[in-house]
Amino acid sequence: MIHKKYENEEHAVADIPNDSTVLVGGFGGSGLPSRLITALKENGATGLTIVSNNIGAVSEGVATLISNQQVKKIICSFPVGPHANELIEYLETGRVELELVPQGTLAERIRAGGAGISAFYTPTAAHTELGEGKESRVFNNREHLLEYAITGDYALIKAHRADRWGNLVYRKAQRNFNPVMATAAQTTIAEVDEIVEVGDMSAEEIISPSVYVHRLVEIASQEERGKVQNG
Amino acid sequence: MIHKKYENEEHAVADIPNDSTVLVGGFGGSGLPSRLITALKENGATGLTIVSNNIGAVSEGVATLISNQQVKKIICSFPVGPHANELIEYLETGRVELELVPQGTLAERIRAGGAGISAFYTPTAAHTELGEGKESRVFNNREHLLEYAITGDYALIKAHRADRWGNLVYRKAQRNFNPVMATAAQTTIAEVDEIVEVGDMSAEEIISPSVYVHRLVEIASQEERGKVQNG
Amino acid sequence: MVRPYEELNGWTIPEVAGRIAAELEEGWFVNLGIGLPTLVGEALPEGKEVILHSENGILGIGPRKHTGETDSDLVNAGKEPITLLPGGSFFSQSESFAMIRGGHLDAAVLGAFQVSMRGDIASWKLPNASLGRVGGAMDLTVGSKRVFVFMKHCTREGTSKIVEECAFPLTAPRAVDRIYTELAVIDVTDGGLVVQDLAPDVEFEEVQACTAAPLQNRNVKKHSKVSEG
Amino acid sequence: MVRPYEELNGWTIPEVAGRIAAELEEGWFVNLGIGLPTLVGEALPEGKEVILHSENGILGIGPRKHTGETDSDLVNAGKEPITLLPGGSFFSQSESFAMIRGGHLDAAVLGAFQVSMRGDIASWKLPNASLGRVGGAMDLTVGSKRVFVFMKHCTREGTSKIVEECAFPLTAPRAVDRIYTELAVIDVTDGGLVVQDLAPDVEFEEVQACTAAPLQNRNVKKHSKVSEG
Repeated sequence: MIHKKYENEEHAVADIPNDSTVLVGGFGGSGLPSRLITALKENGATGLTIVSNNIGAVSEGVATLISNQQVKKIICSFPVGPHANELIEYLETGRVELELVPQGTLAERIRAGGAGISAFYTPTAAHTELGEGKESRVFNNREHLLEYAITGDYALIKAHRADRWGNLVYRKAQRNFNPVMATAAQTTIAEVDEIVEVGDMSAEEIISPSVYVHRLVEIASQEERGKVQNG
Repeated sequence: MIHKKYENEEHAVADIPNDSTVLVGGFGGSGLPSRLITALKENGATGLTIVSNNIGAVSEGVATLISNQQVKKIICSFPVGPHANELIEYLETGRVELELVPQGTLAERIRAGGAGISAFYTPTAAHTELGEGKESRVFNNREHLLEYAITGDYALIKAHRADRWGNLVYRKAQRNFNPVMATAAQTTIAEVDEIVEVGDMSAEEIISPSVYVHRLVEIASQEERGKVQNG
Repeated sequence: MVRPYEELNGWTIPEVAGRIAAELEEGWFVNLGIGLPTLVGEALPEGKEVILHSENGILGIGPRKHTGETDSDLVNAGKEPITLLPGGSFFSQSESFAMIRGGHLDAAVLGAFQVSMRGDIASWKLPNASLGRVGGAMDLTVGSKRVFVFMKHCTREGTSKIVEECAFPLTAPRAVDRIYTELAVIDVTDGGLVVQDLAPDVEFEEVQACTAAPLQNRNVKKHSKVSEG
Repeated sequence: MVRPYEELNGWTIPEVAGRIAAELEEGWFVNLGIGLPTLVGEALPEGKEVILHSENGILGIGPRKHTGETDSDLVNAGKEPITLLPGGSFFSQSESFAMIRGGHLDAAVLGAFQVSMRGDIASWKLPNASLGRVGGAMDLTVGSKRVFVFMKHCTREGTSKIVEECAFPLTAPRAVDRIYTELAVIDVTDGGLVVQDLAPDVEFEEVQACTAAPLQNRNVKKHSKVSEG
């Protein structure tokens, strides 16, 4: 029988080693796998390369890993927010490296990583500072940049509901980077509100098919357990 | 008010001119927009370039346009079936040109066309007859081919249900090439079983967002009308 | 007499937002950038079907929520709580930017630090800043069928944001179609910047005086208190 | 005495299908090609969770439907009516091949015209045919973590389908990991073709005699009526 559920988030991230590349979903606080991030902080792995769109928008986000000096490199589109102060300091002292990528190129590079496309040409960022030094080529009279796939050793994502096989559905705009990151990591770990029986989700409504999801952490059952222990 | 519904399939395809590139959805008979194809046959436009995965699998498919001598070029992955005899004859006499593309590359080229990606590198078909003459490049010690985006002047697709804005949902494996072709044409025309009120579809279950769909033809209402006329 | 920028009373910001909202056409799919452009959504006339797109994977966003319970999974690109209209849909970030880059949006209304006379736009990084925030700006400027900039005509210091050449890092070259400021509506054409409309009580010469690029006065429909009264 | 191909009684085709089904591991995501490989799906033990993928955008296909009402929107890559297991899902063709090419499938079981000693596979076009039918074969051979070929050992004319060099147009070079025929299970290794198992009552020399590429007899667990009885 297929079992992807882990007892808790600490177990689910326990094997993430130093120097891993970790894709972290979410757009601001929406769809942010905050328990998995906290567990990764407790795991303590260092030298991490983090791929995540917003850095610093919320306190429980990737900023916490930067503060904890676990991060070597950030790949993102929007590295500013109330909680990015340390990032700015670390960037200036060279403690953290930043690769700034336009949001659509970031999403597309991750998609390419998941889809077996090694590189692609996009018009975005041509003739800009972010295109400097990149290989370029003209298609349809328009300059394009060659952009390379991004893959992760791990993806930490957030979804609303899962089944035992690992199928996922999301709540509203919680989807954002989560489904695409799910496709692009060796090991995708999803933090979900609840795990339902296989067959309880409609085949038409599944957003991340089971093939992309390797580990599940259920928030509801832990809260349930917490209540029992506290009760 | 947004109105995308056309009275019938003949009106919906009436402006397709000679020498158009037309993307046609479906996988065999599943998700095949057979009424739109019939209407395109009656429209009579010639010199068409047809992009469609299966040619000849079913009688009401693209084969009918070939028989009717409307087709100049076929781009497909699987050009064989009980109804492809004329295609074979026309190919041999040079009346029709065939570009054979691996199915995944075909889907990805169409996706690229819809997504503003002008070209991409894929390992599929490297070192094969279908890769001959194509530009190639090594990524991760593996040869890749440069493949170009495909776009259409029109896409003829089939879906299960639409709303007035053009949002679409599909039935089961009817999806196949339909959602991706919807993204890649100047004008996407969807043949649907029924049109429901805006808001009747869940925002989470919509597969082709309204932005991709320009014209709708409803089968149910025509059958209803047919019944009234016949009754 | 040509008055300096700080003495000019142009349109109010809500008036500009309303003007843009009025010019977005029924059935258009439109992305509104963070900041001033967000106001355009609030200014859309009731019942006008302009479908708003948000980078984080939403089509059909409704008015921002001012009161009541907020939903952290229903926010716009600025992470502000919003509502979803009937007919709205959710999709992933890769689909959202496929939509943008693939040319499916009829217009993007964006803020900017600078716009050049050729339509170059600089909107993601201040010069010498250690960090830029590019977000979706480069994709939107490159992919949208029309790019409208909604910005104040000058900085707080009175420096023109419309320039001959952008001094700030570019978001995209030759991307902007039209500029909306509190003083004027200006089209970027092959022949240069053309003022299409002026705010009431503002003279063309006054707008030119506070604009660091040559303007043309073609097709100006002049408003004045007299003609309006 | 070395008997010719037509006199060899190897496994039956359902036996080979069962063998492959047994070797697919619990939890694997597997694509089954058109033709013989489809039989592997029917041979999966009840309750064993091997999740089957179909190119047209399905995960979790169940047994083919032999009776009752068919649904034209629920067909496999061979356009045969199928069923969907609880937990199954539908997706578009671009997603389906992103899954294949992206290396997410644990195995593909495919038919072939020829397989070479280096694992080259030819399966989409007969030599000098005016039309090939490539379908998803090239993507599957390039993208799947493991490629298993399920084919008859020789053609009807008795010509070996296992060869030193493929004479037919390639589907992909160096793609095949294991070959299942009615006579043997053969691994493609860096050191050449290695027979891992032989059908009962078939000698290694007999298999070699009807195979147009050198085989190695390493790790052969010999079956015979005697040892089985």
